[in-house]
Amino acid sequence: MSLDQLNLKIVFGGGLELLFSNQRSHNISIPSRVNSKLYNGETTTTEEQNIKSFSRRPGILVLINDTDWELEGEGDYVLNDGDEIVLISTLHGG
Amino acid sequence: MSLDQLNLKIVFGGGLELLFSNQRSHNISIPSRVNSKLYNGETTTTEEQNIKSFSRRPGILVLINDTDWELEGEGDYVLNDGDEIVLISTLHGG
Amino acid sequence: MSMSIPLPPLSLPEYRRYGRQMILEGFGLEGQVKLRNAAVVVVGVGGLGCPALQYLAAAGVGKLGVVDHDVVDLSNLQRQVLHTESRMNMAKALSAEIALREINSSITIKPYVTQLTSNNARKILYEYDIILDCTDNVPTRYLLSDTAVALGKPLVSGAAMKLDGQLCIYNLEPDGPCYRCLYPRPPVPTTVKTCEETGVLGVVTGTIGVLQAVECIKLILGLHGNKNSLLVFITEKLPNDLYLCLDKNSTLLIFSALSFPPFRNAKLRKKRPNCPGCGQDRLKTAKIEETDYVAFCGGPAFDYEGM
Amino acid sequence: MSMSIPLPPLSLPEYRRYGRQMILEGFGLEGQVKLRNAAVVVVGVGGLGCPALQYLAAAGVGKLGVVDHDVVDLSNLQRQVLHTESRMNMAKALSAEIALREINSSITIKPYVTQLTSNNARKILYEYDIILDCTDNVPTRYLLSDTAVALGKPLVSGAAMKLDGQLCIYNLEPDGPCYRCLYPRPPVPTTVKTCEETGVLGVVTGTIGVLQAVECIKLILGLHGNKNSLLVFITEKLPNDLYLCLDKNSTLLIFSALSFPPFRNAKLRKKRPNCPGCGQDRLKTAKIEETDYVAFCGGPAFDYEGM
Ligand SMILES: [Zn+2]
Ligand SMILES: [Zn+2]
Repeated sequence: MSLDQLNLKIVFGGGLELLFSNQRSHNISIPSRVNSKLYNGETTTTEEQNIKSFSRRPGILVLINDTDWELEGEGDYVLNDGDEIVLISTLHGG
Repeated sequence: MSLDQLNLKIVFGGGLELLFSNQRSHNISIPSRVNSKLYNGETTTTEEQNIKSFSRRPGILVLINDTDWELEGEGDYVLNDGDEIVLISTLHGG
Repeated sequence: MSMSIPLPPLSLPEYRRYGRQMILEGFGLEGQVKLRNAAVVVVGVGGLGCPALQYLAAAGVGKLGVVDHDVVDLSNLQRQVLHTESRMNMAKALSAEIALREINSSITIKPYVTQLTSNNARKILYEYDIILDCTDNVPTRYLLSDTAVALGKPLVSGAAMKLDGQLCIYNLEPDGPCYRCLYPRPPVPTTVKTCEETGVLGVVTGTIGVLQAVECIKLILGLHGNKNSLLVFITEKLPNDLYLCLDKNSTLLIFSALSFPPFRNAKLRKKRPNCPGCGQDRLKTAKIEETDYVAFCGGPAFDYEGM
Repeated sequence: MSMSIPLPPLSLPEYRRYGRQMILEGFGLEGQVKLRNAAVVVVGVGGLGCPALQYLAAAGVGKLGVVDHDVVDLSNLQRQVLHTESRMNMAKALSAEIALREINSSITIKPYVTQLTSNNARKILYEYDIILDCTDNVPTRYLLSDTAVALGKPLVSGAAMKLDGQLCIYNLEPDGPCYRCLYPRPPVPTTVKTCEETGVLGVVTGTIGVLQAVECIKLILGLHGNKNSLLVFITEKLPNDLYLCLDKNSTLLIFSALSFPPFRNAKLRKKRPNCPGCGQDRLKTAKIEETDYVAFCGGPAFDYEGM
């Protein structure tokens, strides 16, 4: 783990994983800056772009370390090394 | 959190909690020494005594951070601050 | 469910039938009477509703409403365990009624062979204490949430698809979110798939349906943060996990049959003050009745084939 | 469950009945044929066995063995959802047979109205691929583990008491532990309580029983680490969670209805090389038949009132 990289785990669920070759769990590294936020203004990775795009879709929940990101300040949340970000689509079936 | 204390969480389950006023979860602090082990030779707290006594009873599993303590070296495991130790009795009913 | 009514004694057969749960610490006669006095309505008698109803009836919930307009089809039997081969083409609500009476003839079962709509939702749901959302489509989920808020009742909502399941209690006192707090806008219709299109494993709906019954029974017994009931249970020495419930956020249980670990709990936001469902300016009942939930969710393509 | 047999086509009604699961990615005709060719025996038709059997029958497992010597009692109906008021005093194995045939008349159901003993265990269990331990007493749990090891079959073991449940697969290839690896010595008899003494909530046995069916179906479909089956599923693009199963330790699922979070997964040790159950010097079949499991567990006080 280098100090200028943030290692994150991105998990897709509730059907979203279908858009990622059916792979639920992705480990990524992004360049760390002072106060890296979930949206840091400039898009550096495909994954970050995905989070941005999906979090604005209706019917999608974003969880940061198993907590609704609305409790964490949404886009203002400052990322920590090792954070797990889950994007999950609400299910409607029964 | 002081540096010379280890904070541990002890959880009892599967019926063992009945022996502790039906309280499943206990937060305790024990004096930290270099290489504190689960069994450190001298008994310092009631909780430590309980772990010792229960772990030797048949039908009891000891989990350290959700891992069977046999995988962690049993009594040789070196305790870390924040560890969670679960003592759970196997259930037989259905 | 009121605490002030003196407890009527149970009959001897009731003591025998419910003995295994009545001897649980903190349950006792009082817990059984709470179940007997409780009225629960289950909307949708498909993959989720069947196991939920089965366990609520077995436990002795006194009155069960059963809402479904659909009939039993051969393709349902893979997961809808209350229905049988000989009851194919019978209304699901009536098929369920027969099955539940065989398990427990001492409770009241009220079938509604009708589709829940914005016009009948309040009339059907008002006489129940707890609502179980066991449906399979987006418009009904919004309708159930709005009506649960209007009636001030908790909504135990389950959902399943393929190998995944989700479980959440909406509108839980004092500040739990409603469905609209989480999902202010409905999903784009083209992204919504039904279980008929994508498939679902029966054990997945079974797991979530039984867990809906778990949560419903906890609500009836007062193990979800109701202070009055909580005090009762403390005196009877239930495990201290109870205390944790008091100021807990609402949670979403996520089950994925093949993942490790298969269960995940997420902490959810509290009510949104400006939520159109449960905030200050919330929909009045009249508004609910004026709402076309199908159109709100983007069109008529909605298939209520009871899961 | 062999991979080399050419797949016979399903009948049209079977396609209709199982369509919702057959369209799942990686399931298909091959998955359904695996279920149809599988033989599963459920020992104990009580609180755990009932929901497990229900979902295995609904999913189309081709042959189900149902072992229980007990009869249906009123006190069972609070959680044993296959039995009915009209079938009280009937043998549970026969009551279950009736209920399962109503759900799915196209599968083979083989009831055994007998207590599993060290003398008949091998004879009864050898013709099945997977064994479900849905019993309620310590001696039968040791007997089932030793017999599963002798026959080389996985044992999906559930247990429940009060508000707690546990689920574990023993003797899972290649190096999963057996029951004796975890519990070399039986508990002191005075510390063993039955569900009759301590009580149990029906939804807790229901949750664990359904999850036993989940694990059983995963085993049949080859989602638990069998390399040959795994390859098949990779080509059919099942989620990558599968890969995680390959070198995973055995796990114990712990469910506590009132705890938060209610589910906990613990990683377990591998087989013990010197385990008297599954190690080098393990019990031979002859030894199992000579063993008095009741005495081994400390005495005759054992009540097989099928949970
Ligand atoms: Zn709201
Ligand atoms: Zn062993």
